[in-house]
Amino acid sequence: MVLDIKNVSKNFGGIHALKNVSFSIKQGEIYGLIGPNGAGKTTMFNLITNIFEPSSGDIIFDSQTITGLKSHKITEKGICRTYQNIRLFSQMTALKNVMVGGHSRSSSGVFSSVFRTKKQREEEIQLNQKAEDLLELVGLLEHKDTLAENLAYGQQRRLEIARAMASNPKLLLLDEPAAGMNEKETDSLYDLIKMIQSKGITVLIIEHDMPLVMKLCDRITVLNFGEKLAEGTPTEIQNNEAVIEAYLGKEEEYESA
Amino acid sequence: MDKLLRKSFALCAVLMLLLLAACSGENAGSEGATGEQSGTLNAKIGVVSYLTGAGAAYGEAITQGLKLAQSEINEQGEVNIELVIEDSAGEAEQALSASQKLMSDDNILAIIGPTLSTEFFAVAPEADLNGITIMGTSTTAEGIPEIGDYVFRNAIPEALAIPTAMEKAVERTGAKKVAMIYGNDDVLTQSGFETMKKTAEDMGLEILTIETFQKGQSDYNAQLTKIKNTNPDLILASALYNEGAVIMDQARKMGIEVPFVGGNGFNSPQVIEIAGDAANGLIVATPWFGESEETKVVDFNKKYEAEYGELPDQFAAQAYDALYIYADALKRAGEADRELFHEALAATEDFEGLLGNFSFDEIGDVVMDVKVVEIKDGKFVEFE
Amino acid sequence: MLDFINPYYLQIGSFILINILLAVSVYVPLSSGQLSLGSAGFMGIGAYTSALLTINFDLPIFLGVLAGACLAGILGIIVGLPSLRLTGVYLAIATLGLGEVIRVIFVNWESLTRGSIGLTGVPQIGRELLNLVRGFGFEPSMIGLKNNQFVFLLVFILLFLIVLATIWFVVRQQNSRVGRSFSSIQMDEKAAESMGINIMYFKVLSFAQGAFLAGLAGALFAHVMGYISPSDFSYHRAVEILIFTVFGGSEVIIGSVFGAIFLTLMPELLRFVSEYRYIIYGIMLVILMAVRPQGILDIHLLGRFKGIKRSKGGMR
Amino acid sequence: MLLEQLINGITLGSIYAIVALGFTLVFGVLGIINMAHGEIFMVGAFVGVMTTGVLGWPLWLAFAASIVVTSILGYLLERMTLRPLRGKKGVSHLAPLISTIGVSILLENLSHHIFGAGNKPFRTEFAEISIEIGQVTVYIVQIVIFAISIILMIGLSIWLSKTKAGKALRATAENLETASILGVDTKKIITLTVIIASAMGGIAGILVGMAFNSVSPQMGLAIGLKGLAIIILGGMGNVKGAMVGGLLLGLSETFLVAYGDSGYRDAIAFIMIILILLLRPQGIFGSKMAEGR
Repeated sequence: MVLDIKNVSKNFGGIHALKNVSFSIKQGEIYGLIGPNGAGKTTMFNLITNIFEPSSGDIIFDSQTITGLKSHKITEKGICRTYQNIRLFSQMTALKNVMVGGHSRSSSGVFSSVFRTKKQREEEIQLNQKAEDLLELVGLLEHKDTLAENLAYGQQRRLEIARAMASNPKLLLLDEPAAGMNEKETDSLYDLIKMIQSKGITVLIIEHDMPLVMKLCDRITVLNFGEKLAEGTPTEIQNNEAVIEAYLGKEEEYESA
Repeated sequence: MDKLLRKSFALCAVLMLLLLAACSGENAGSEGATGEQSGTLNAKIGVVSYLTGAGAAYGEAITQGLKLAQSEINEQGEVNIELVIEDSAGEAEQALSASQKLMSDDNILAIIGPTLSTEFFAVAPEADLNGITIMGTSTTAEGIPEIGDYVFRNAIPEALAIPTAMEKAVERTGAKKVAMIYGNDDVLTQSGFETMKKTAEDMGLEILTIETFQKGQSDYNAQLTKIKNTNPDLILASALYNEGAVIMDQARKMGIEVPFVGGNGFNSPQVIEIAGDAANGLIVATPWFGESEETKVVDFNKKYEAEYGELPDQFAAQAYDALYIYADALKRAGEADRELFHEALAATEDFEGLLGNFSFDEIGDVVMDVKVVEIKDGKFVEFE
Repeated sequence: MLDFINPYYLQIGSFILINILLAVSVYVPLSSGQLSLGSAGFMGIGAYTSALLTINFDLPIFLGVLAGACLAGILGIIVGLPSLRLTGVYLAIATLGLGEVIRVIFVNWESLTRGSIGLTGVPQIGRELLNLVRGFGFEPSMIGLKNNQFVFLLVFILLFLIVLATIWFVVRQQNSRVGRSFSSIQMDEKAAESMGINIMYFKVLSFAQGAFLAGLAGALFAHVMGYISPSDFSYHRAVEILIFTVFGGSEVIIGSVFGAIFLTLMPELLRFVSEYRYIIYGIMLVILMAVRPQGILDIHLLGRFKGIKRSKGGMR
Repeated sequence: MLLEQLINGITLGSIYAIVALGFTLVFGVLGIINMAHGEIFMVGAFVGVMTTGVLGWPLWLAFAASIVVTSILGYLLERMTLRPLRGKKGVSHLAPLISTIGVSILLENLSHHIFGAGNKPFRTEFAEISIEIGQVTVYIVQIVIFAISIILMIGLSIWLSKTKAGKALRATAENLETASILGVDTKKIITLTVIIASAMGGIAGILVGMAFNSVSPQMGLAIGLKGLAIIILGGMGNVKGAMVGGLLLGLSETFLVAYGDSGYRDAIAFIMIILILLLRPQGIFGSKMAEGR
């Protein structure tokens, strides 16, 4: 198991955002997290990366408890994420964004930076190379010197993935990567995620685009009102009574979202 | 990236040089006509004054006093003085730059100013080092003439004014217990306070309490309530007139009726303006008593008012006298030479000025009699 | 030619250089998104520390200056650590408060600081340097300079070298992993943290560097002026320093340099400006924020200046 | 002495509280610290001096004039310095802070030029009326100040919670976007907020003039900084907090002078905020975590 979520709950001032949720993700799989708005999906991401601490329960990564670890330490351990509402460093170039992503895999400090030690120079060259490789992977190499804020929407989403990849994650968390993408972009996103999987990286994805989720994911957990509704393969989920009920009548909302 | 930086830096350096060159331009035009011609002694005196900013009123009074003296002196014809006036904006750095500008002009014979003691402390050592005589006309803080040989003042130091006022006040009121209040974030009032405290101890007065206040404060009730409860015979207040007047007003409202003894900074007609009847009972020692009926004072008042449309205050009067003292020394020196001038000035003795009989002591501090005045029925009168 | 070495110009030049240091001391924390209004306080710590050490213990000036800057830096760490829980305006207000508290302490700790009377007779760098070279048998007249020309020239050159070294340091740092971390924190703190950046460390680092630089500038100020008093380190000073940076351009270091040079020279050159200086400052801040919040110089303008395509966030 | 000092402390504290209410209102709605609030207060005081002293107007008219002038200032502040920054892309949250610092410098120095640097007396008959309670002299002005501060606090609370405009204001404070979707005219509400806050500054200005008989261009900075300290102390955007914080600061300053060292009087405010920021960043009454806005 790469990630074990054990009986995790989260309260915000009396409101239960998550209630006793458990699931585990195996090495190398693409795992989906779906559910209506407000079901607690993004909260789950925030708990895993410890932007909030869970009210109860444990999160175990690589057989180590990471609950309560500082966010940046969690990144060092090998979990990196993207955001639902894109959080790039908007005034930096695409290349620099990705280089910042490589922060936890580099080490030069003030002294070596100012005096440009040999080690520092080599590290910079390596980091630069790695960033360019990743930009190429997501198809943005030609835009490497463009400021992030000047990129198109779909490009920004892909840049965010490249930035997260720069931290050499074992587990990549993607929060609605296909939101706002057209069909063609969604297709190339599918290819990208599959390619990431092929590099041995485990992926946990929140997504509202059901066809994409069903096509992409190996297994899925459905959340509803902070509780786990169902877990299983895409086929199992599609045929699950409770899930269908939760989604029925809300269909329209999803189409428009 | 470094290239960009280097270019930008070069650009800035060029910009700086250009601007500096521009400064030099304005200087080049003003060659001084130093030297003797047809019997008159020509000299350029540098003035550093507080002309812009919060305390610009002081600097204005000073330069007005100087200019009035200048025109009179030049009219008499024996010496011809040119004033080169620089602004310090009340800031030590600007005062230092301005005086540096004056000192590097070889035609400048001596300097008057700067206005504030804080500025003077920064400027005077530099002037002393360069062998240029400098005199403060409004710098009353402790330790000014001690800075060096070339440093003088004609402003009455608090060490001279305060004890005189205190002695007379105690003599008349028979006070034994005093309370003290002073502004502790201002160089003048703090140095005044130190003098007051020392004098009170020397005179064997019992100090009941010592209170402080800070600039910009408008509520003194807490301090005054405390003072009121100690029941003093006399309140020693080292405050500038601005705050001092408000303190008196609040004290009287509270029912504190004892007299106040203040330092030189407390001495201004503004006190009556601000505090009204509450100002009655303020005792200060001053070199300048504007209500005096002596002819020279009345004449000066008249001339000053005709020229500037307002009555002179002590700063104007002291500056006026200062230029006369300089002119007198210049006459005795016989030549606009920095060294000769310095010697002549140091030897000033029994000079009869607007403010009375004036001499320098061995370190360049003031020797003169001071008057003690009090506010009675809304007017400054001589203290009896 | 040697007349050009005029103490007046050199004096102004020295103040410009000190102001550049101060502007950079605001710029560095700002580059990681932290607005410090306490620079006057840190400046005061540097000035008083160095002045007191050199006056009372005859410490050589350069050790005093170093001690002053370090103490300010250490205070920066002490203040910076807890202040990290504060972001944005809270930090600004807390540092503003700190600056005021420091000034009040200078005023009240009379046995040490002589209160508002201030410290006179602070050893001056120029004169000490002159004595030093005289010790080697060198006289300024040997190269055709007057004593005070020589003194001011030395001070200017020394300050120039310090400023150059500082800028070199900041620029190098900026174009590295450390600098990237600063600017990523400035742009999006949460995202920066999830990229594995230790926010706490880098924020304290930039805050303390700012404090150190302000302390350094303060210590140098003391030894150039020869006299310091608490009123030199008031709220108005902090605002003035802030304006250097904000006016010149808060996104590029050269903006601080430009702001400090321009705004120090302006009142010297134009007397009427001096009269209305603060009114102009006030109007300028309002207009700048509305029209050009990044200040006069920014990366785009610099790029156009030099014909360099805006291909780099390098100066950021 | 204790009783007298208590009265002094409450008077001072009430004035602080009124100033802080202005700060807290603007912060509550806009999430902005209005650094120019102290100077608006100072202008209000000068309007009082000019109308009563120079023009000889009665006190109530002076109050009205001061409120009008400071309201206009508030409107201009919102229109010229705050609105251009709102919703503009790439403007950091520090921009309004710096911009209002600009306004504060401008107003302070403009007053220098217009009114001169010195203290101006504020003479009204009303300020002379006092009553004796035992040994203690109490001025009517002191009671009025306390009463006005309480009335303002209660009035503001009721207005915020009960009236339609108040509710719209709170909705705006909650979330600008949502409020505008719900049909609240946020522009109008924000302008109204800044105007009300400024007018309260004007009222405080006149009260200070009456109570202490001293008005100077520098008083804006001195009291403004205290007001700032108070809202951090009481909790940003919290009406009750501003009131309690103001009284607390007024009393502690007075008692420090009475029983301690008056030299550190100006430092208490800031020592207090530094402590509160470290121990309880949301302030005494605040509930939200101190997130940067």
